Amino acid sequence: MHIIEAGNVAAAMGVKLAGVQVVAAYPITPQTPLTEKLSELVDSREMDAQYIPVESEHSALSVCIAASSAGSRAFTATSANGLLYMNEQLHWAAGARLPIVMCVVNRGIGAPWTVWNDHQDAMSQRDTGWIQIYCCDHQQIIDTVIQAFAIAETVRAPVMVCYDGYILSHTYMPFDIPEQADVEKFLPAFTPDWALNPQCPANLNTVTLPEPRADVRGNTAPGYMEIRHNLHTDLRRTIDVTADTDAKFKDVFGRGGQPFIESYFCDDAEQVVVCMGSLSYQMRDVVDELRKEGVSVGVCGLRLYRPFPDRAVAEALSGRKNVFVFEKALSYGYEGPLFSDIKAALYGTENLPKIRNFILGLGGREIRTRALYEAVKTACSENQSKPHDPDFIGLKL
Amino acid sequence: MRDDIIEIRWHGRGGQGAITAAKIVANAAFTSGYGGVVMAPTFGTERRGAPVLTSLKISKNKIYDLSPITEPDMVLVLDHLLVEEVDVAAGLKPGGLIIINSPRPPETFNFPGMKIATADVTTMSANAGLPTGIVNTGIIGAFAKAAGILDMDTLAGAIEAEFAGKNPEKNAEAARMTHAHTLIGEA
Amino acid sequence: MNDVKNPGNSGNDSKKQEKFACRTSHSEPGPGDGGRTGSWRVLRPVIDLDKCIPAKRNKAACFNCWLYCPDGVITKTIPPTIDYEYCKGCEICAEECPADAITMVEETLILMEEK
Amino acid sequence: MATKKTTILNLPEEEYVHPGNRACAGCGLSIVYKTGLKALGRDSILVVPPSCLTVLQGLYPIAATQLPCLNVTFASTAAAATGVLAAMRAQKRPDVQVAAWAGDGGTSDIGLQALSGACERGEDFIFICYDNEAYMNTGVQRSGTTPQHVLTTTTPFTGKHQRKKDVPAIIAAHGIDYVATASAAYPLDFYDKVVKAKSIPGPKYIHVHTPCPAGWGFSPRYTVKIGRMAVETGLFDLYEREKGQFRLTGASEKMLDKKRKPVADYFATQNRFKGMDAEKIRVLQAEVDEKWAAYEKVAQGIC
Repeated sequence: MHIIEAGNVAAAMGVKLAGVQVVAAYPITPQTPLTEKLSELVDSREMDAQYIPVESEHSALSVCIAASSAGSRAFTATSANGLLYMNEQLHWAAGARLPIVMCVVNRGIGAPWTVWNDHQDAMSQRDTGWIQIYCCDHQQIIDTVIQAFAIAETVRAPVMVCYDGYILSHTYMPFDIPEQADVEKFLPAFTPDWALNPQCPANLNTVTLPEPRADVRGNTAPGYMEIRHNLHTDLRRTIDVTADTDAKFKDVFGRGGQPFIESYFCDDAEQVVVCMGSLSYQMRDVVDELRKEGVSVGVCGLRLYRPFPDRAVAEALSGRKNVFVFEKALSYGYEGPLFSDIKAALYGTENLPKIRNFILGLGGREIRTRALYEAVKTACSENQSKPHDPDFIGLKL
Repeated sequence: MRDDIIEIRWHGRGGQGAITAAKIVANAAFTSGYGGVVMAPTFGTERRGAPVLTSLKISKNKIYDLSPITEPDMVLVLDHLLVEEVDVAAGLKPGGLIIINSPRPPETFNFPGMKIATADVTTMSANAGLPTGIVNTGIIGAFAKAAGILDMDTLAGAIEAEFAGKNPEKNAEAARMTHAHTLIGEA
Repeated sequence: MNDVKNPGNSGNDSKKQEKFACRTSHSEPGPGDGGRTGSWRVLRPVIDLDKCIPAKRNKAACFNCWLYCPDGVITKTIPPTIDYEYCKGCEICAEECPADAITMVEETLILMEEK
Repeated sequence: MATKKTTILNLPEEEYVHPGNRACAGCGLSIVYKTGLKALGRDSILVVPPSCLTVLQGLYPIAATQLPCLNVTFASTAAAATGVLAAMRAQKRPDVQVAAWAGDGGTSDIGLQALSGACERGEDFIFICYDNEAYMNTGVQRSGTTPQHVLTTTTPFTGKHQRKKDVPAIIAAHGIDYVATASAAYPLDFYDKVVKAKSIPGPKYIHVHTPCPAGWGFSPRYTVKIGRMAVETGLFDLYEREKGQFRLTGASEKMLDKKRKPVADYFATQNRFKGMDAEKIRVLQAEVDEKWAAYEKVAQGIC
């Protein structure tokens, strides 16, 4: 059934359909309407879940960590400084291998305060061991929330479902709500392989030595470094799991097919623009316009940011004449974080493209399609590589 | 950048229900075959009574550009006093339509090169039995008449669906009464 | 428009996934996590059964040593016994015994006697 | 109260903590922990932030505790307990007892916000704070509950200038139904309080005084003796606040009719009080006397 609602409502409907048992959240703009919708669903008993109105984001994720450790499907959501306040718990959730799902409604970070969108919040948390998937519209939000639990529970790692604050969270557009029965077919009930249980006592996440150590039966248990290596290798394998999950989702719901990169007019494109989130859809209008003018350009919308689908990225970009990476985040003192990843993925490939980095939309700076058009058109005609020092779009110095 | 998108800007005051009105029109557009519908309130803090904007874009095709409207095809003004306070015609395309809730006839407004429509939504809505000051459903009748994109019956259905359990008939009636009493000026 | 391939990273994209292993870091209960902590001891508590109240009366009584032993190495039996494998030699039992039945003896003396 | 007091003879024999763990010899926490687990029983889940208990409980992959336990980050204890409770409700397992065990730093300092939140929400769990009056696990740094004038590694020469934070009073101000204090020197009193807490719905808070030989500077032999002296001098009092009703319990209740020992005697037993002088002792003695004068009025019904 199609409805027209805000992106935050799409996320909440996904959470309800996924059969989440424990929700804990703390309000923060622009995530708040999602929190309100979930409390409304629980309070009206449309959703059979425990809703915990915690006193901080740190506690929100703590509740999810504990609930997940005790074998329940858990969800939280936040934005910006709320996500940063969770930082310690982000690492903890991933280290404890808990399949928690969190919506990150992307917003710029203070100081100074901003409530508007960019990607600095989630991208600055890329090394926490969480899987990060970015959404371009409401259909992707609801679908990705459901898929996120399937991925998380397969690989035993938490997932952030990221979508642009206001631009998606507060904008209304039509989307299809999947049938509950279909969701249950796609996502079976959560059966953890280990959960806190008095019948089978264990002490979770205790101090772990640098070296492996024998357990009570004399078998060797991993040391800290092996545990970290396991997390890494499992996240590398998550790239394939994401593709499998997408394929399975497409079988049931008929949507999907491009789990890592959503491409638009790329097959013959000499120039490819890379971006994430709603920007990659907005860029499609630019591509249409430039194609009309005979410019050979396409757009790659990156959906999976961590683990980084480097092979898919390299395949999509090597051999192009120009690659332009547009992003709403900065690794201060260097460049856009996505730009670094793209360059690293291309290392060692043949036919290296010329490459440029564009920073835009920080703290909600309006991104006009006309300005994108001008930037891409100019970059195509300049046809030069600028592997260092990003350009800023819309900067008013 | 695309010419297949009809852009409608709504001017109201915080708490007046402009978002709900835009959402009703969005729903009616979607059921009428406009597959691309995007409605975006002003991003950021909203305070009751202060002037607010809502953007509605409709198209037969999927809409990818979610940025706010700068060059609307038409604007709706829920409170004619806003005309003194806000440049409601800002960016309006030449020959664009301005629909105003006002007891005054269109010719009393001075927007050179624009098409003006007015309706006394406040009175019509009260006559339909709605509490004083509720104009966000009535104005949809004026939109139906003046814009001519969506028919009144589809819009009335969307109103009733939105207000299920909360006076759906009176709200739809306010729109129908306003529809019958909308004045359209010469362009 | 779905023109860019989305290859996985395993190199064999279509192959069925091997199941992921359980990665929860769980410790199972067992004695001696800290090793044979009896070796921490400098003085060994020795119970004089002629003074020990439950031993003397041959019935359940007193058991202060059992109650206060931080390491749970004294039994609530008649007479109480001490697990020297793990007793850390804190002396609380000796201090809290109302009958002064527990004396602390130099481990080195005991070792010499045993030799 | 009509509830029958537990005696040594009927205190359950079964131990839930394995020997050979890493606690220091003469650890006050160890006495409290093994007794508390007897009271909680098998059908419990524990939540523990970093503290000496983390070390006592063992290093991966061996656990000294025979109950399921979730180790959590320092600031998150009460929120994590909330999460376990939520999961138990979701899984229709309401009989599982959830208990958090945190040190004084993890309770009075970094853990206070989450604890306050859980108390305000009315979470049905027991929070046990074992108070060894400094950050012992990191090597004796001052905490919110370190008493005034105590020498720690972060108050090395002139001692802590501020008073001990009254955490039970802060928690009681949330209006929860059960707040109690206890001491490692009186394990049976503590046992009965945990058992009572299990029967009361909502949040329960028990604050236990646990002498620490290494951190306080005394021989391990005297852990119980020093804990007892803290009570007998009237410095640390055993009480319960049940549905807002305050009453002294056990040894502290008996102190109402007895002459209290001078606080100076207690200070003399521990190196951490080396910074005391006659004037400081006089002021602290006066404070204790004043506090007890108020207790006596309450006991006599004069409020």
